[in-house]
Amino acid sequence: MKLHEYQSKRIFARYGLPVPQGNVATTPAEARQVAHLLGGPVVVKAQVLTGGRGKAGGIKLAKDAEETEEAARQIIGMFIKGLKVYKVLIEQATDIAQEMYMGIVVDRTHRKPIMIVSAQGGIEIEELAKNRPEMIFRLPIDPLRGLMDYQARNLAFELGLHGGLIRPFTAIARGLWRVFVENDATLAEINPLAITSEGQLIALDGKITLDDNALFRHLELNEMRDLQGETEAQRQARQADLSYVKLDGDIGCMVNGAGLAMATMDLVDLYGGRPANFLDIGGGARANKVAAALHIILADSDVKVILINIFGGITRCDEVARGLLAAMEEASTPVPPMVVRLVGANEEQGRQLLAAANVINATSLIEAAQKAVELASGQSQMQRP
Amino acid sequence: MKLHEYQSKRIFARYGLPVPQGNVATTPAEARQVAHLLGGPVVVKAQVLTGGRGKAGGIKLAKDAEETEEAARQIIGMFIKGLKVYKVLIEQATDIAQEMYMGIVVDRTHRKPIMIVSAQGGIEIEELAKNRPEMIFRLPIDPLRGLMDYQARNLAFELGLHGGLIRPFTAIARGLWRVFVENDATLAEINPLAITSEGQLIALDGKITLDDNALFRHLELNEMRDLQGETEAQRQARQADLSYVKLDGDIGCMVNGAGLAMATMDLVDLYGGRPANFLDIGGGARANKVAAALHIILADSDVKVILINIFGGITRCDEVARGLLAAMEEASTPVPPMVVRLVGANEEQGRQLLAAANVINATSLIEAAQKAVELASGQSQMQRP
Amino acid sequence: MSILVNRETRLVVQGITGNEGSFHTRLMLDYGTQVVAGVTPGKGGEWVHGVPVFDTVREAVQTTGANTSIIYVPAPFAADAIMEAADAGIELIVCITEGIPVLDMMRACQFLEDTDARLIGPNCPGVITPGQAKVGIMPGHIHTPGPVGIVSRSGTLTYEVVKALTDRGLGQSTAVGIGGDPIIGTSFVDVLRMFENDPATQSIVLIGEIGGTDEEQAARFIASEVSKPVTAFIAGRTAPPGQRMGHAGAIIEGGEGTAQEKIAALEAVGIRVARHPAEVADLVAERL
Amino acid sequence: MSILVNRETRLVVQGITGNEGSFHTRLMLDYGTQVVAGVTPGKGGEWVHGVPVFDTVREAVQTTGANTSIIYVPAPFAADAIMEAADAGIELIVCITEGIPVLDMMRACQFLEDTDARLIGPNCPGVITPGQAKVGIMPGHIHTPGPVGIVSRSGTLTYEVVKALTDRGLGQSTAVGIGGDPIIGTSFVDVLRMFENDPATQSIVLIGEIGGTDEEQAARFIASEVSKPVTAFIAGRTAPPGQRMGHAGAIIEGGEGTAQEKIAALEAVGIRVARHPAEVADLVAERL
Repeated sequence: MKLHEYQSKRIFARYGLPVPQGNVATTPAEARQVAHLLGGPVVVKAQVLTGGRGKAGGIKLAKDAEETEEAARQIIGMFIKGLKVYKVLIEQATDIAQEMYMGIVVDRTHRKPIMIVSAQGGIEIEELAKNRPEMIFRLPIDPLRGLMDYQARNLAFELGLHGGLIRPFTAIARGLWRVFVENDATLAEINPLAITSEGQLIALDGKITLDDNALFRHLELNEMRDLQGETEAQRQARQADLSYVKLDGDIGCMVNGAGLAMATMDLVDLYGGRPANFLDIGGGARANKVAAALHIILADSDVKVILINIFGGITRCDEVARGLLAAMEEASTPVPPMVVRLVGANEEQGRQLLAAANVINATSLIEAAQKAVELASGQSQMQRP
Repeated sequence: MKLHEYQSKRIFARYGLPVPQGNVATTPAEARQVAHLLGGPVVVKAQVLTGGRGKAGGIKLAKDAEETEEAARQIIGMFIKGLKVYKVLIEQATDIAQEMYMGIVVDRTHRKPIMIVSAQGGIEIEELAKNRPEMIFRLPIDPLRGLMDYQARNLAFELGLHGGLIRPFTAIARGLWRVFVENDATLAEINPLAITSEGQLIALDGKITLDDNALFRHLELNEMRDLQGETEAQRQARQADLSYVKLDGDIGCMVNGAGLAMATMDLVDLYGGRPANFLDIGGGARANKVAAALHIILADSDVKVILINIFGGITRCDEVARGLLAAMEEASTPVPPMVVRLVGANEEQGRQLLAAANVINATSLIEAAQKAVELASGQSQMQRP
Repeated sequence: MSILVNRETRLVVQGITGNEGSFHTRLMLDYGTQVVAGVTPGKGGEWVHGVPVFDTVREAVQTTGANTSIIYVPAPFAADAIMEAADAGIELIVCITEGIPVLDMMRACQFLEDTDARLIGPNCPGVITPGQAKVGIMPGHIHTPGPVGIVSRSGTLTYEVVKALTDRGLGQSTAVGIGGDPIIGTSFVDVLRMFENDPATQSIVLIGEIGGTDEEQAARFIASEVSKPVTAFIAGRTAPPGQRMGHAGAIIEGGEGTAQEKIAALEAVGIRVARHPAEVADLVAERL
Repeated sequence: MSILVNRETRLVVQGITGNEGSFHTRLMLDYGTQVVAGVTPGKGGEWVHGVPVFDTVREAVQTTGANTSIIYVPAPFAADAIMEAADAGIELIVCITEGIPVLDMMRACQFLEDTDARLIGPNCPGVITPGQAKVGIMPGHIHTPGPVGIVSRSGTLTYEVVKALTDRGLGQSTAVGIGGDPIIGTSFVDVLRMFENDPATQSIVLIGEIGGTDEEQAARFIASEVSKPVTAFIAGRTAPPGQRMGHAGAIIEGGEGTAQEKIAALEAVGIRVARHPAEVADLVAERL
């Protein structure tokens, strides 16, 4: 779960990390009010879960409350990379002498959290890693022991910091580690970590991604979920515990298992079709979960053909069939052609249950994918007279 | 720094450990009030930093507010092992099915915290360790990694617990570990950890000793210090950063270094004298610290002779001499005979400074101890006509 | 021969009294796996399908000589179960549980570094050596003994490939599901090394997917250390960046971890990459 | 010969720019110790008594080849300094600092277990090999080279004994102050083993005090492993129970750690225990 900048900064502040004075607003009037209370020049920043806000015009400077209101008017409601802006963060403007980078990510290869710092910040760290790898320092952290003071201090010296910046840098590094570990983050990033013209360190932008699997022990964080940014399909998938990703094709897919689901999409693509979604019903799904999955696909107006691929095991084919039938019965719109491939546990019962229903059976994955693609292109042709 | 039972239990409660409902009172009237609010039978317990309260009559059962007031009247103001009782803790009485023990101490040999548990509690763990060592289970804890759930659970099974007691026991063990580590305790003990007749676990008595060296990072705990139980000499020693322990002899000792101070006391004893105190001025003491030390000794009416033993190094003999002179000058009572042995850094200057003062010089520790003992026995004889 | 599990495997099932644990214990016993013990704290003394249940792994190991553990413990407690198993002297730990917090897994892996235990998973179907032992949740009947070693990040996708191999008469030495999480105990490289050293394995199938760089590392390792033919399949060519595709580990981040990169890395060192699961069997057959 | 420190010792002083660090650097240089570097974070590039100061121990080691560290860092930061030294590859760490929290020290000692570093102290006077190197705060001039190895939990009490030995013409191979805290890096047994293996040491003096059971363990070790004559002194016969006698580690707890017990344990294995510091020299002389 990605947190907005303002949410990340609130967490930072709770751990003593220095962030600019500021507050969030959902209307231009609120924005004006916030700027008025802050006084002086401010930055108005679109709160949206994607990068590239600056380029898209989502970040504006304003010298007073008046200008802030105008900036907020322009930003609230705009779309950045397809995401609508509902909130802006208004913060006191900072006079920046240098922009650095500090982040903690999960290093999959070494199975450890790794702290990454650079004396150059404000840009995407992946870019920097590609173009100027010598500017980047990495510190693997023992997750059972945590970050030691001297390790954080050594990083400060690697960056060439000295004098009065050593202690605050070390404190920020330790604080960011606590943010990471105590909130079960998979990413905690300060970018840029700025040195102001007065020689103070401050977290000008922040990003936290929380581990969805650990939210059960951070119920207060769960409430930070951005429900406004969620589509109806995403909401339904989350509530039914389904893995669902909308894509831009027209063949709706439902598969058990993430790898098999991707392989199914790939095969659709291989035969010239375009998957409308990724949808993994997981292992051992019961009928009601299958029904919920089909409802999501049926509600997608882009879907012209549905492809169901089930390799039974813990998941029983008869349960899947029952779920499909239930959802078809409840469907308020016409059900598109459906290609069903059931194999494994209780596949016979499953097929029998579906015999009466209007579905196309396939015995192999290849056959299923081919049929689905054929149907989809047929459908397309039918619609183009 | 030892905490009272009621203080320890407040900390326990903060970490979710189950403790009886209760509150503390400093007068019988307050005790009545507390019992009234609690309702039902209560236990009234003297809050005093020593064991053996029960035997001394410092713990009483009371069936109502009336009896509680009477019990508090008897307990408040009584002395237990020389310590005056200022407060009582009034708690709801618990119906006990079994008394167990759980404690975390510092294992000096293995350099680790060690959790000790026993299915038999309510008695001194040292006693149990001597008499029934097979009843005791020890778990060394990695101080960088902490106590793992499974380790705590394994302890529960070692104790023969089962069913519904496993989870609460494990939670209490983890909680006690957090109490230990997050408060820098050197001892955190629940004794007894009772199983009630309803099958609940509850910490009936608790003891926490905090690491004095770590109080700088727990300022809120420092405020729990029992200043009422402190003597004037202890207060002065603490404020001057001196190590001072009152003993029952008549030869006041002042030494630099703890080991040498003990060796000096032992030598006094060897020659038939009795030290009035242990007093270590530490390394590199300046004149004002030495003066503070001498003030403490001079204020002790048991002291008939004073023995100063300084092995100069970081501690300079001239500084010591200056401190002694200053304190003697300010003394409001006659200064007892003083044997001074100064050796090492600036010993000549030190002796010269003391030349005018009425002190007896000694060149070796043996000579100093002998002279002090002789003088003390002479003094004694003089006082007995 | 085989790797990881075989007739000598003495299995303890952690979480045996749960629905999933009990169900799969039955299936593993049916397959012929030596399930010697179960563990559920507080249920010591009970029996599940004729298997004795203990309160702690330590007790199970001491009493039954268990050397391998399989974990069906719920996600919040699974990392602790892994550490308990390792501390009790278990040599091979197979963790089926899905949804374990990443931090818990990093801690468990750090803990394992000081022990002799190897972890497979989590979020994996387990390990099967056909005809000898099934330590997992895969459908046993689709497997058959033979010369092909399989290592995969996936579950049902692996079954699909196994079925294609078996249908073509190509049996398996051992099939290892290493799991779909970002933090897993055993990597492709670890298993490839075992297969390379296993006389029973003549051909290796590697089934990867988007996310991380494990496949790229496998490619480098194969180039320098593996003499046996390797056939690969990578799922997720059509996966968009920045989205988690079911598995917690299946996500293209910062432009890293695409199927295209992985396929390119594998093909660059001469590994043939199938375009779909069934083709894996064709490619394996060509070189056996 | 000698133990722990000698002419090859290349010392880095952690906390060199502090009052105590700077003062003792001067004295150690005067004694002839090779002080090659100092460390104070943020003061890299400065010089103290001709010794270059670095920001980190790592840098000091890389630049100067320091192999030993002495720590004068204030108590709240000392455990971190110990870990920094160990992580930088320092082999011998002598920690003078008094008042380090017990938990910090337990953590540092746990940390050291995974490294090759040995810690002496904390809360100790350090180590001196007369005529070769002084790594500590003891007055150098009372020492003289010779055959007696000294190990002690105390500071000034040790000087008292050393002076008595020197006054009697008995020089010292090495004198080691292991420190007065409850948690220390090196125990009596560790140092006794070194002295036993050191050809330059012909007689050993052990100076203990109340608290803990280190002396009892030393007695057992001496009985089975030490062939050289050992003379002991134990301070605190008159110390009351339950009171901390200056040193954090000098406390009789739960009836454990009394001087009487320690003396009895030592005498039981034939070790002669002096009644006062000067007598130590008499007893050593008798058996040399």
